[in-house]
Amino acid sequence: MQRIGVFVCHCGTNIAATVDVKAVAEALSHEPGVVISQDYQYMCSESGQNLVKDAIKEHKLTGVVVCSCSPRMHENTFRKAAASVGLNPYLVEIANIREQCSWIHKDIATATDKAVILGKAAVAKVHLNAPLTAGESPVAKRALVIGGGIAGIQTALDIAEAGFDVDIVEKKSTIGGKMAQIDKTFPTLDCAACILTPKMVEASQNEHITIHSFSEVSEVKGFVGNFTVTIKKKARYVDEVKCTGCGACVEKCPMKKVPNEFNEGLDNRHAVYIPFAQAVPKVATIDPNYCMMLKNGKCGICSKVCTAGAIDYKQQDRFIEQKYGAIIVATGFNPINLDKYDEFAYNQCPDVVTSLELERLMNAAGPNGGTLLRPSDKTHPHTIVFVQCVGSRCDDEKGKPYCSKICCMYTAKHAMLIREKYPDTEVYVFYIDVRTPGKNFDEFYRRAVEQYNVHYIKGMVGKVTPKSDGKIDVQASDLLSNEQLHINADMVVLAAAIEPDKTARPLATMLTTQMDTNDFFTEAHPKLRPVESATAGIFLSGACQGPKDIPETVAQASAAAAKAIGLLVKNSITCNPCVAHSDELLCNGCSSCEKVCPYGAITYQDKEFRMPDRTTAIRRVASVNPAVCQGCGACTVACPSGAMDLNGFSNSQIMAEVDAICK
Amino acid sequence: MQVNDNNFQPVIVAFCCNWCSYAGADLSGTNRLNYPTNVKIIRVPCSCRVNPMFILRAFQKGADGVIICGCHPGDCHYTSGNYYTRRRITLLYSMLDFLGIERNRTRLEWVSAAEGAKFAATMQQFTEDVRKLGPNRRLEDLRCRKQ
Amino acid sequence: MQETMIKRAKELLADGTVSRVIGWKKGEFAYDTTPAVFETAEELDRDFAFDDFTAANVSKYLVKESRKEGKILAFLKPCDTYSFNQLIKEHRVIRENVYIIGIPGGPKLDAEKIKAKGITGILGIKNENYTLKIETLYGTETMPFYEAICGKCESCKSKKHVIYDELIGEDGDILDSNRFDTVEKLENMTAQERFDFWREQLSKCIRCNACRNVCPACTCEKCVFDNPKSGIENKAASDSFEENLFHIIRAFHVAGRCTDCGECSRVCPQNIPLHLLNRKFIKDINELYGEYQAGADTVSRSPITDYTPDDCEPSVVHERGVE
Amino acid sequence: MNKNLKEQVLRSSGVNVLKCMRCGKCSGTCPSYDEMEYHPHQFVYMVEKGDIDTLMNSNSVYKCLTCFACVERCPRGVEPAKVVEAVRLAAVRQQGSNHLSPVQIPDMLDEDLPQQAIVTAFRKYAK
Repeated sequence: MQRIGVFVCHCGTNIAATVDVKAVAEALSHEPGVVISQDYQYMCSESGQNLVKDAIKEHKLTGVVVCSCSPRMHENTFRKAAASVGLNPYLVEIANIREQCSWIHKDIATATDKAVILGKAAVAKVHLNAPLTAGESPVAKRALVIGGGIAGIQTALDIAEAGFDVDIVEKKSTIGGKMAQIDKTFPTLDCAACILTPKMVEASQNEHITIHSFSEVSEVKGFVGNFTVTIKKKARYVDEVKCTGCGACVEKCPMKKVPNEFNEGLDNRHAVYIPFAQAVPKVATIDPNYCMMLKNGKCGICSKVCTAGAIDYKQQDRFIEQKYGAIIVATGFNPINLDKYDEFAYNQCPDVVTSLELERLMNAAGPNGGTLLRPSDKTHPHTIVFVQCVGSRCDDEKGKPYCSKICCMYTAKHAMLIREKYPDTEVYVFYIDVRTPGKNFDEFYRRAVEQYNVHYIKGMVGKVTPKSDGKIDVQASDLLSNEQLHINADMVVLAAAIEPDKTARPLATMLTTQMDTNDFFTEAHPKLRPVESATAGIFLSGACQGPKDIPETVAQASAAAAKAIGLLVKNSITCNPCVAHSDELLCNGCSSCEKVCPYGAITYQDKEFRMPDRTTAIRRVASVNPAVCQGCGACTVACPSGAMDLNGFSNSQIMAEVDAICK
Repeated sequence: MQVNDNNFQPVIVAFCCNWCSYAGADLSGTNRLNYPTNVKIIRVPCSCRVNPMFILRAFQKGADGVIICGCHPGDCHYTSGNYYTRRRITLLYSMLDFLGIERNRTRLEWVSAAEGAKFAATMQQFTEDVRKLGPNRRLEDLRCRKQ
Repeated sequence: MQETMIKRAKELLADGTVSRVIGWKKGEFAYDTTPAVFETAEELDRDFAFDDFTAANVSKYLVKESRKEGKILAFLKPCDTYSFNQLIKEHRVIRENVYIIGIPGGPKLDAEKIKAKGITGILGIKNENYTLKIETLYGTETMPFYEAICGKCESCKSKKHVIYDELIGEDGDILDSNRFDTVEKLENMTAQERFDFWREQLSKCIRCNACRNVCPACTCEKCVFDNPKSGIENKAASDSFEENLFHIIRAFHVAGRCTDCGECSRVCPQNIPLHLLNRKFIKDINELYGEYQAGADTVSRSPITDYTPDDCEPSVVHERGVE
Repeated sequence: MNKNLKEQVLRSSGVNVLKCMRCGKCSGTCPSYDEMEYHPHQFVYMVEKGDIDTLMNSNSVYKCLTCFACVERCPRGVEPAKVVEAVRLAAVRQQGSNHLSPVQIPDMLDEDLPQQAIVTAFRKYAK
């Protein structure tokens, strides 16, 4: 006979204000098998848990139902409490009467009715719960970091520091990411390269870190502790081991008209290239779209000048397979495409640039050697207009609904650097709001206004019109003085919204992690588990999770590393016991289940059975590997005979819930 | 049979996958987005766990509408579960339609963990659709009819 | 034909290739030829029959027979070979233990259709140039051959054998069949009309389980309807819901596996057009996920255990036909 | 604040003024800006406050060209031009005293009158 305890939580007033908790406890006390039904102010508190524990001991409970918040919040809390007094944790069920009842309903009578029904469903289910024991599966002591920007580098360094092997997969030919393109960093105005490149070198020299540059993740199989990842090393037509990075090939390459993506297309590079002087690995890459040798077999100069013999026109994409215990996603961001913003004339006028392009224009290693010149005629700009929130905080399909977070600060930085270097330049910043939460951030912005006399104007630019004299007419409203302005500018800088890298979406599919509608990775909990994805063993580092500046990115990168290390130090992890199992007596061996299993957890054996007519027969039957099964239940429906069932969500349990709800 | 009975309170069973839609339902709770009390949620690990048997069982026992919610195609926590759901449920719904069961009594909806508002709106709409249809008579078990 | 088959069967028994033969034997009446297993030449000579009434599909018997000692010879009509292939795919028969001789298919006759003409006391039936000469206790009657053929043969999908070890007679082709016409007609009715149609049909069901027992796809070790743990165990329908439930689940369980052999409707004592439910699934699968013929081969994946990322949504149901 | 008038403007414009984030891009883009006493962003804001009488009595209502640049460029999809139009309509509707009755109209038509003007006249003066 079942002895079930029901515990109804008030959650302060979160539940009790809309659900008559006493009535719920009273109603559930009459359900079959229920021997005790209580309510309490905070069930998840220590004294609340003690109430549950004491009841389990005192009434020798065989099942527990807690009517409280979502099982995603506290299922584990109550399972642990039950386990601590000897009740199998899987004999605990949660009825979600907060998120799915008290918080969405207003009428006490109907909300209480619903809470009672939800409670009854949980009681009906717990009647059929079976004690489950979790198995264990080993952890591969190696981590994979996807993305080699500052986030990926920091995560890899921290994991390597703890003594674990880490692989970095970077799709570009060098690690460094966006930070390598940036000139100075806010709010300290120190040089980005000076703080980034030592970290890049450190990563390349660390014995625990392997860098796969010019590579992509092409397949991910397995699960936490036991991922098998296929990495595609794209053909760069240069032998990475032999290449010394001397640059002779680059110097001699006759194909010089290739847009230089590292400088945001503001100048050209050669068909064979090393993106920048401090690239890691410092290895040349041949661009097959432009290399004449690869396109039509005529040239071959680089191969002749390479004393190391590193050029290999016949190189093919290579695939390597590796096992990992943890995967950290650090795929970063990109500025959005501004083609649709006709009003800002980005496509019509070379002197209208994005902020990232301005970084390159001002960078000592950039196209102008650090002197700020207009891209169109290489003259000094005397009036520069910055436009904020281009594509950020937009409610239409052109832009992004979120605040890109970093623009206010980098624009203040740009404005300040320009006023510092070229005091004769007038700088206007059109803003909607200036958002500067962060240590020393508002002080930084105030310095731009007070010390550098940057003209901050509240209002948005409505139209940018390039004029025949080379100047640019910027038409904007000044909301505070209530007038419309026309500024005769030399350059316009657009603070383009940032968006997650395009490779993130297919990657999320491969990793079976979730993304929000903007393609940012979703964290397991927005407050309490910000660097983990909901998929066990997958961690999030940097701007792939949401817009972030460098200090935040580095902080999150280290946090993700800490979480990954926490996983890697374990020799084995406890498996989810809610896995499928096959009733061999019912199994037909038809292979339907095997076909739908995403993890390859099902195999078949020929087994000898004693049949009801006392003969023996050899039958093909399915068996599930509990360490590989993740418990989705696809097989249970594919099985025609009902031989497959799922622990914790069995056919009979779900039907009992259905019955209780429909009754 | 009174079809336009405004006092009719349909029984709606919602199967929600643990990773996306159940979390989406929680989010609509967190955001205090109201939807009718008629909707009662059953948590399943994945939408592909929903056996057509469960749907028929719900109708048998007195449900007036059954909705299944899962991760958006491509976002399944288990990679491919919702793709199987989509085929199975399409075929089942088509069969129910073939047998003359009202189309609006069944629904499959993709709701991500971020779509609390969509969850609430979907439930509101679905409840309204079922309310318009009136009590389930074509696929009910008379022995289970509430007095 | 019958003589050729018996002769060949005897040869194979004699040279030890097979130890048993599955075919058909004459029953009490001229029209109740039923599947049977023969072990000796004498049995073959005495009972083996192959005539216009051998419509029964013997594939399903091979689930058990192929697991017995020794090899068995099976005579398979084209439609039966699809069922057999499907059973190979599901590992339900052991291919190596079956020697298959492909024999020509129907059209086969349905005695019920003759009786429906008011012809009773049947003693013997002869097909003379597509006119049936029927000997009865009350004299000789005639009727056109095509008015008496099985429902399943009226919309034959294929005369081609998809698997065999040898053939007797010529192999045929896959036919352009009209088998979805009735399904389409129903689809174009209103929901109320469809509901009324199926209520009328399914309410006739007496739950004899003949459709399930004859179905070559229904080979579960234990059927969910017989399993008390399944939650839908049910021996007799006591409510309209259970009539519906049985037939929906039956059709759903064989969806993507049903070869459309038509046996379910052929054996139904209540003449419920059960094959229409199966054909609805087949038609949907063909239209939504691409042409698929279960049993056409032994390797392809059933559409219901497969997917593409661009599959249609269930809302497609709303876009088709009438509500 | 005139609540009914606000309701009427919101309903006839179909605009949700609460979506405005006060960036002023509408006014930044407006070609009639200098002609107007109240500018597009002020229209949105004042409608939100319910201060519609002020707008109705201002010439700004008739200075808007309905060029829809503000609608096109508003990052929040607020559609200020529709608000202006709705206020204009509210003003027109209040001039109840100079309505025409349909029977009066045929006499006033002459052959050179553009179609557009007839339609506009109906819209403006007919009840």
